[in-house]
Amino acid sequence: MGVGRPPSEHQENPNLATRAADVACRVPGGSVLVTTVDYVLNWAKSSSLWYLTYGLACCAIEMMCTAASHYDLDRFGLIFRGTPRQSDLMLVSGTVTKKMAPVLRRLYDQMPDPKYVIAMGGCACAGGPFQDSYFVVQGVDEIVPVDIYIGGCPPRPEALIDGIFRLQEKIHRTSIRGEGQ
Amino acid sequence: MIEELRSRFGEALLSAEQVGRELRVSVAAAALPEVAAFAKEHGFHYPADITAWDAGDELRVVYRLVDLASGEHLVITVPAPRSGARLPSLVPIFGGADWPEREIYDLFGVRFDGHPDLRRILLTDDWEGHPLLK
Amino acid sequence: MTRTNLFVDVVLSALSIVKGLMVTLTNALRPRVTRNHPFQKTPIPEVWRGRLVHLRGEDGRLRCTACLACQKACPSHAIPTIQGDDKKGKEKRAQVYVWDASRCLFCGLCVEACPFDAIRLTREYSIVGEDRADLIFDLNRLLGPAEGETA
Amino acid sequence: MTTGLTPTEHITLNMGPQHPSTHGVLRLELELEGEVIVACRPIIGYLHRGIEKMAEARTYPQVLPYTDRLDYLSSSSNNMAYVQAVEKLLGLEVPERAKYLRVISLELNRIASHLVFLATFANDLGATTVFLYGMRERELIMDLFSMWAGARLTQSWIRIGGVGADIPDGFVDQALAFCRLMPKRLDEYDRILTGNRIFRARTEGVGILPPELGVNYGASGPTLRGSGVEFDVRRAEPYEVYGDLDFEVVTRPTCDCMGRYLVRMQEMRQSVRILEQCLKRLPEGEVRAKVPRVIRPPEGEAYGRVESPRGEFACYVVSDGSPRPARVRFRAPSFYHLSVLPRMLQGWKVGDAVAILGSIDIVLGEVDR
Repeated sequence: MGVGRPPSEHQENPNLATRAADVACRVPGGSVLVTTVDYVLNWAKSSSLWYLTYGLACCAIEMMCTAASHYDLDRFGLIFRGTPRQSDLMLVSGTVTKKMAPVLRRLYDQMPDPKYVIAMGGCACAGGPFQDSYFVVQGVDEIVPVDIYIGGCPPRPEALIDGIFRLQEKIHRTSIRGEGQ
Repeated sequence: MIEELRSRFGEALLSAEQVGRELRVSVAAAALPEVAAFAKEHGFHYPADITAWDAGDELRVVYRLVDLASGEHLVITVPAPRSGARLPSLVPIFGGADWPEREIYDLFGVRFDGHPDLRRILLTDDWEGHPLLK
Repeated sequence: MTRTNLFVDVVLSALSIVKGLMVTLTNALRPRVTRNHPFQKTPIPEVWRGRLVHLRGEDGRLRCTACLACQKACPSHAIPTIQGDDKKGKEKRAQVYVWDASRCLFCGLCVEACPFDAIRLTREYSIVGEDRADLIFDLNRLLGPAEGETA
Repeated sequence: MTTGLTPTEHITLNMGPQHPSTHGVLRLELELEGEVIVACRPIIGYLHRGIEKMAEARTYPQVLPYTDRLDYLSSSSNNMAYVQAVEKLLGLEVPERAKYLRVISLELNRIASHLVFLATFANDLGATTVFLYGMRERELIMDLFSMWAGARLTQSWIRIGGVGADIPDGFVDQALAFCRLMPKRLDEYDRILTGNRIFRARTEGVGILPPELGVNYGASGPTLRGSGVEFDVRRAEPYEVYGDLDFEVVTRPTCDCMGRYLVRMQEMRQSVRILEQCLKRLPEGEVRAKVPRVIRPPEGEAYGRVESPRGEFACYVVSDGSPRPARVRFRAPSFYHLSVLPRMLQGWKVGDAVAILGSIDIVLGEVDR
């Protein structure tokens, strides 16, 4: 079973900020500065996750419910976008088929960095109940890197919100010095 | 209606039986357009379902026509070989046959002569094989 | 369109918008419906089909005897592995049991098939992980409370 | 350039497969002359999961949870069509109480589905408020399903031989309270949306589907009834207890988007009426007939038809006498509606495409299967 996950792509190449942070950490007191910058950046990133509604199947309806008045995702600064170019988060909700896979990859590539992916529901996580189907991709992580997996068929809106909270926690763990610092 | 169909199509009518509200007939492929046109003249205007299934030794293409006024069903079964089957298309008679015929082509590989646009519909264009064949 | 018609049209459109806004206003005055999850827990009904748990009998041992009935009933192979111990003479108990939440349809056919009432789908709806492996549950993560204990 | 009006080149506009107003993963290739649609090619299959093939590898009860994932807005109808076909093969008689419970489940799902239609249709046409209202009322139905079936969307609660379990205490009261509330809320929608002149200008006379064309293309449900054809499977071939219930088959003669919209709005009122009757008449008794552990229907074929919120949803099951079906075929109403869509779009502008597509209320899960 393909449990391994490709690394988050936006942190692969050390850019100017990463190098500057490395240098800053070497001077006394510099790590405090880096931590503060990290905190501010992570706070900004996690508090306004505009999501691309990648609604594909049943889970898309639950995603709509979550955005509607009973669960109201706007409370957490999550606003849905119809275009990848304004989104930070791709909420893949539903079954990804072999016909859809290239489209999904293309939209992911169009999203600006930093970008995150939540796989909502069994189908997006691992192909779900369609494991012996000839046309279903066995998990969206075969196409794009996934940050959070939410199981359920479909998950309750509460579970989706829990997943989003987990993603925010994950964002708070990142640093401009690179992942895992 | 069975007698009428018998006298009209004779040999081409392979079998016919009445099951409840369903009149199940089996016809040879060549006679299909005439049978369908005949059915349409007799009130079966609504193509409820067009599908196929793999019976192991042959394919059966099933046309279900419904008379909306009386609620009667006419189920026309057409046997076809499992590979390289060719059937006449019903699109000129029933517009609703368009997509189901494409689907049968896609999933079973049956070609429909006279279909305006016989392409794969569900699977990708470069897909090989026909998945619903056993 | 003549000028009078246009005028009438504009006025009528404006009126219909005002009428709509009245509806919006009455709705704004109603009590709010938003469930304040996660700060306030939404009540989940008892019958909710969420995460699978294994029940234990009065002696604290698993009820599951690895009879494979649930595995055979599962439509989506969400229960890929079940193994019991091979003790002869005594009753057999499950040693290895894997439930894959990412494959599960949450249909409850496994619970219906179980002859020993050993498994249950619970109210726990939130199955979240940072890795695909987090959604695959082994027996340790499937243990429910023993009989008599509270959930 | 002498006339000032040069014939413009046709441009091809690609809409979807990931587009907020295609209601799923439909792709439309629109050929435009200026802003007018000359031709339209719907491209489907982006959600083709091969459920029909997978059904052949599963036993009869195991197919059932997969049927929920077809038309996921009203999973009960899918369950019902499949179960009806299998029960016809088995010659199984279902307890009276189960029949009533099935109808309750079907009608609750119909209202929920029409509310999603209302929400998304209004949202596509610019009325976001109605989206929130529609989803709000739908949540009440979801609560009813959670307390009865333990799932919100994919209930799998109509089972072979009856229903999954009896309704819990308090369900009837809560459902009746919903029945009292719903007509009031429907009046509100009428005030905010149906009477709105902008909404009317965008829907009246738009997207004409002549009745003969609709029948010839196999259209059904509210799409066909919006063209004045009185065809409803609940009336034409009553299943369960629909024959004993008092309800109207709503039709509109206008053939346009408005007609189809009004049919759905009226149908919600009729569904409330059916629900009230069922809840009041609900007989006591068993909810599930005795079904053998291994379901092995005799050789033969059966066709189960139900009126889903989108139209005639049917299931064709062929049995070869083994515990696994030889063929399971789902007849999806949206599939036929999409095939007639190019005819309805011709000559309308791009902006109208959204309205026309919204008015036929497709669900791609059942189109692609």
